[in-house]
Amino acid sequence: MEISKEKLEWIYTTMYRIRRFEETMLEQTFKGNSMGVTHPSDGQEAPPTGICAHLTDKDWIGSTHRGHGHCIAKGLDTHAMMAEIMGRATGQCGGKGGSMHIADFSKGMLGANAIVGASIPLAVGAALTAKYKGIENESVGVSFFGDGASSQGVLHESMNLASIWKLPVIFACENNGYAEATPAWYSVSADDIASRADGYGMPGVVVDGMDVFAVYDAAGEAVARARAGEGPTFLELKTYRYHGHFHADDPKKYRKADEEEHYHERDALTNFEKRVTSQKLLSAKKLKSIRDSIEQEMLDAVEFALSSPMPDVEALYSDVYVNYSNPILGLR
Amino acid sequence: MEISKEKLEWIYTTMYRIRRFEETMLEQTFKGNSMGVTHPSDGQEAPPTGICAHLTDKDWIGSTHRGHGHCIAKGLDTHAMMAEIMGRATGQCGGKGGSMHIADFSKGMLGANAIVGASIPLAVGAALTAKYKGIENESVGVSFFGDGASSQGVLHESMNLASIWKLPVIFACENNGYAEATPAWYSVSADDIASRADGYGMPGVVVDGMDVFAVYDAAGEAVARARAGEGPTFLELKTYRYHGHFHADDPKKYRKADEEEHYHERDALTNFEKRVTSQKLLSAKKLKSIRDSIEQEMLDAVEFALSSPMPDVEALYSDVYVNYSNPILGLR
Amino acid sequence: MTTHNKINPLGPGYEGVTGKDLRFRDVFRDTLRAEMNRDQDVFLMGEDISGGFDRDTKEPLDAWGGPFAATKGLVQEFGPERIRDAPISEAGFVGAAVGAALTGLRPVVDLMYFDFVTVAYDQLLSNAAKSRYMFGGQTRVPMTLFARSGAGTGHAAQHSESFYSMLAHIPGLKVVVPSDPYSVKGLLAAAIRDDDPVFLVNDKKLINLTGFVPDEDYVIELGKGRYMQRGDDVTLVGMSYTSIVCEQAAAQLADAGIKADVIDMMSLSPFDEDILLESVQKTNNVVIVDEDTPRASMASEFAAVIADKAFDYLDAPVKRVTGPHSPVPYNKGLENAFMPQPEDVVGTVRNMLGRD
Amino acid sequence: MTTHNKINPLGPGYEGVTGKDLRFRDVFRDTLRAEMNRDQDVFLMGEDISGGFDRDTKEPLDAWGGPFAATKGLVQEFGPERIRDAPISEAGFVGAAVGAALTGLRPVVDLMYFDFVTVAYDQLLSNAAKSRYMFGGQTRVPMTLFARSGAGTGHAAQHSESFYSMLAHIPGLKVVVPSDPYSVKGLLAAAIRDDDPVFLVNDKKLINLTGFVPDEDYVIELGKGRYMQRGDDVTLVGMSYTSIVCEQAAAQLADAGIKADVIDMMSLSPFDEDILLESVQKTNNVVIVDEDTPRASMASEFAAVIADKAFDYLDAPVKRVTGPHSPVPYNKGLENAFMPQPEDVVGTVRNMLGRD
Ligand SMILES: Cc1ncc(C[n+]2csc(CCOP(=O)(O)OP(=O)(O)O)c2C)c(N)n1
Ligand SMILES: Cc1ncc(C[n+]2csc(CCOP(=O)(O)OP(=O)(O)O)c2C)c(N)n1
Ligand SMILES: [Mg+2]
Ligand SMILES: [Mg+2]
Repeated sequence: MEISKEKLEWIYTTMYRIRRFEETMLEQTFKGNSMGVTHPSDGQEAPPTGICAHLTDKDWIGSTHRGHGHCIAKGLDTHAMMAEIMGRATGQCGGKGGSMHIADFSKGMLGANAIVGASIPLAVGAALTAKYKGIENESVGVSFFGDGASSQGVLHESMNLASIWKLPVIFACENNGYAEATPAWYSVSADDIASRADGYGMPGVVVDGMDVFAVYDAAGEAVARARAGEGPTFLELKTYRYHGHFHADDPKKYRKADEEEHYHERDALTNFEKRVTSQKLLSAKKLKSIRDSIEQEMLDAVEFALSSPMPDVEALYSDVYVNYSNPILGLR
Repeated sequence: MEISKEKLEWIYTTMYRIRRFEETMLEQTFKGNSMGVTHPSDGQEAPPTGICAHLTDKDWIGSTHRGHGHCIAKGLDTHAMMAEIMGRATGQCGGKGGSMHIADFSKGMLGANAIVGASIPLAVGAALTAKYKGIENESVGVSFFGDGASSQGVLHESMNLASIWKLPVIFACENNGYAEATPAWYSVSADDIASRADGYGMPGVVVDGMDVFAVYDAAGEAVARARAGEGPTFLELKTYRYHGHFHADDPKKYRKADEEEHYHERDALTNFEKRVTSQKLLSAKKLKSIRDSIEQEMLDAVEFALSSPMPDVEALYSDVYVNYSNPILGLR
Repeated sequence: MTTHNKINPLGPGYEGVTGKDLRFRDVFRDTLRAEMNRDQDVFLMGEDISGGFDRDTKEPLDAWGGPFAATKGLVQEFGPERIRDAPISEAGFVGAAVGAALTGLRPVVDLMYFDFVTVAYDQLLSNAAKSRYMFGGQTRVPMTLFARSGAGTGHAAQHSESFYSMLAHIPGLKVVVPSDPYSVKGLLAAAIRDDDPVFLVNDKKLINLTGFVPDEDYVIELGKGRYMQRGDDVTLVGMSYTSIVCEQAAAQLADAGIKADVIDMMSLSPFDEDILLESVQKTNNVVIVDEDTPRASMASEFAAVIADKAFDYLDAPVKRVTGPHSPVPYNKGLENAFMPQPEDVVGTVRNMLGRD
Repeated sequence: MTTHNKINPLGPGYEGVTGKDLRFRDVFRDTLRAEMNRDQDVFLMGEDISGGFDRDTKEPLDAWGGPFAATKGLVQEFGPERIRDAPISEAGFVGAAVGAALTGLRPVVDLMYFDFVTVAYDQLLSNAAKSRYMFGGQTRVPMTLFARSGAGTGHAAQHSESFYSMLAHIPGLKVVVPSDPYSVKGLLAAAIRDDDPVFLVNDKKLINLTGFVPDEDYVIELGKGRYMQRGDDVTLVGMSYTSIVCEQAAAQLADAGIKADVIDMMSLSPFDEDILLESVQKTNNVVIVDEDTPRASMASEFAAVIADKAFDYLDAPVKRVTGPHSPVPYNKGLENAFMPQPEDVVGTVRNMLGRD
């Protein structure tokens, strides 16, 4: 698929932003500035980037506990994200959601979700809205989930629903080989998870999830299908998380060094850089200027978050309902 | 597959017993002698019969709201079944379960289950017990469920578990074309539900569920695989229910006459009779004597049930737990 | 057309309104129709609600009119996009409804039997109820779910539940329990128009009952109870079908000269604390009647609120009359014994007032 | 080795027993090990409980020691058949556990975070809890489930629930809530040996606490509470982590000259009515403390039982101190405000006794 220069710049900016956001966020977590558990997605930059490259704010994505990359690719503000992780009033959810619940409905981001598999039908619902309103051509639903989540029944229900109703959905399975410490070869009864798509009457495509160009191409077809009213597609993106399952997890306990090396050699950013510079699509200077601006953005984001106020205690009692006639306060 | 004469007699006895039990039970329901809703399975005699022909009391089956046929094929006593449907103390569950909850643990029957799909993992659990105890060769689990149930996520979870753990399970999907009034072509996103087995690393076989010989052969292979420790098999048995979804449902409202005729022409009993008499495997006289004895059995079962006492009101409070230190009685 | 002259059951403002005696099931369906006409974003989803499809034309057949005929005729009127028939995938389609609600529609989900909510429990609790809060108030989940609860029809353990207390426990979810044709019209309309997720629990025993329904369009404010009748001696608190049980008990008590306030809670979350306290402050005696099993139930909740906030007015222990701590049995005799009967309520009141 | 000399928290019979101060998490694991050694039919199932597998040898790695290190070392001892690692399919493997329990094994399921029980809710409620009853007593379901509940660790709305009241509501299921190393040993052993399905809810805030544990093998009878300390002025009722909150409150109250009975319920279904009534009959004042959200909660249940059966002994309204009717927020300050604090209990007691 042809990619414009602007798009290439956007792709690099987005992947680099994800990479550096995760590294920065981890640093902050280790400094004790995050208020809870964080699940870094560095290494997995290509899938959200290559897919969201085809989306606008009117398209919707559902996400997971490992959701920062999806948020960034969907255009969320890293300042508000960092502030959310630090539990600040200026955070994306006012400090009430945290790392596992970042959402921005104005950007078509239905929220990170900490129940594995639970966000999958939400994207189907968003696609249902699009079909209902006759705007499939401008609003598709993308559900991001992992290899581990593929064992949840709700995925299969969602695939069946999307297929019989011909909804504009992309099932984007980021297979990073592990669910916590459990390898996919243990928990998944198929060589390729994408092979299950067949039984649900939709195309299933195995994609090199370390190569953003491959992801871009496969997603482009899937999104085009969806926009054309041809129904759902299943993409399995073979990828790898560079860090542990969560900030304090040491993946060396359950992954081998040669495997880690194998994926690092195929690093999505490095290989993108090589390709665009060797093919003279973007200059090394341009890439550097993108990196520089992101470095500054990260410094600013941390600064913004750290200097932001904590929410007032009253926030505890708001937003449970739009309106409710009983007090929400606990019995004290 | 070779079938012994005794087995042929058993098959005919079983299929005829199912047929006549359902017809008798419906009659009694219309007379007001059943205490609740009943879901007849006549027309679908071949699947339970052809499968259970390979099983013993040490094998386990899970069943559904349409469970009478499974019960009978697994050797349950029709007197106790009829008494259960009439809510009597002598019923299989003492009158507390009714048509949708007939069980007999001494016969390897894990119970009919009225939550669609919910009994599927129970059969997986029974197979887990067999594997745990190293008795797969004599104890397999069979899960019966319908085309409608195939849309429940728990089926897919169960298939995945059975496959990765290589459990001795047979997934027996009785596709009778409808879930209530909803046709399978509307709700199932695959031409053959069995095609989904592929994605779970197990054989998926489409079987003519009106032909007990075809079922017998396919089930024989599946059971042999399970007993040999080779793991699960998925059987899709294309069949048809002659009556409505439940006793008071008129299927003519949503099924066409030509379709009903098509299946009646392929009636499992009539064709069995033709085949065994023309091939001189069983005599017409033998078949008649089987039918006669079943007719008598049905008269006796109704008589037994109708003359059985109702449970004492104390039964309301027993069997909630094996032991419990608070009163079960309501607050009155 | 009749004119309603009992004041209380319809609440203030309904003196002398015109209306008709209608069946609960018809009112339910007519209200769905009215709300779908009112708002193009309202659509219905559930199993068998378009009742099969013609094999050749693919047209919906409406063979059953949906579970309990709740949607009879609607698919012809609104088409299969707005009366969306779903496979047996409760978690999947409740989740899809949440997604649709988050993106601009107002889904109404028919879950058929109340018992099936357990299959979709996570989508309801973790997504529908929490999205607004955990995302810091940036979104809303305007969806309605309904399903049929209750024993009494021989459906046994897995089709007879009344565990609405578990739903009322969930922060972020609202729960309403109509008890007659009047209340189902007002509560269903209010639920569909509400911007929060609302679960309407509908006892099967109500479906064929007839009652007075005003002609006009109206909603019943979520969280409000009502008096079914007034009396000074004891407060009987009912919800869903037990409001009728309370009325029957009150009639029997009246014969013995005992006058009861009968309260129909109508909403369980939010619920009407004021009406409970007002009545108990007057009668000084209260019996709460609930078909749900007793432990950590709404009966417990109302008892706890009264024991806290009306403590000084109580002349006698707060009593609950509930189903036993057991599943629902099949046999009719046992099933009748499972459900709170008017006689149980009468016995409890007589004991309480020392009038044996 | 130390000798325990506080009488009450261990209950009668534990005066002067020998034991050690141990961490909750270690006691938990040691009890699992002991029960697996005791009975070959006991096995464990859950996500990540064998902690990954070597790519080449396929041997379990025990990288994490299971969620919260509850099973650390067990897979080496018992092998992957008895420490069975499960995919993320809670409904599937809870259902499989029910099937295994129905056919002769005694499964123990680690559900990791308590919140995930909603995904398996139907298997728990419709199968595990109902099988014995609906099949007329012909079978039993000897299974145990456990999971970590509670706020306080920054896990936010979907990993911090304490809704054990919903489980206690379910007839056929038993629910226990240990509050220290002593009680988790006795309750976990009792749960695994019990012939009914038992859910053990384990507040995360307990996991790293240390406390006295007798050396000997013992079980705590399901349905029994205990006094953590005695006092005549007020009864504080705790469960799970709030038993510790009650003890802390009691210490503050003691400074003000107010003496509290502190009850740790330990079991929620069945539960110890006698201990509640005995204490309230003596103190005439009661505050129930619960981190679960308030509506139709166990706090409501205990209040209702007391308002019914100890009504004549009460000097003041029955008070509950609970979490708000809201999901759990992420921000630490908000999260702390969500959880009942000793100060909240102290304030309530002071108000109640008119000692501001
Ligand atoms: C229903 C549910 N079960 C278990 C968990 C605990 N958990 C959180 S992440 C995770 C692994 C998810 O693996 P995968 O889907 O592959 O995503 P990845 O972490 O690799 O991105 C598990 C088991 C959960 N959050 N929700
Ligand atoms: C979880 C759940 N959803 C819905 C129902 C209502 N219901 C009972 S039977 C049935 C249709 C089942 O269809 P299928 O699995 O094909 O079995 P069949 O009735 O054809 O034997 C439905 C929807 C139910 N009992 N449980
Ligand atoms: Mg993964
Ligand atoms: Mg069917």
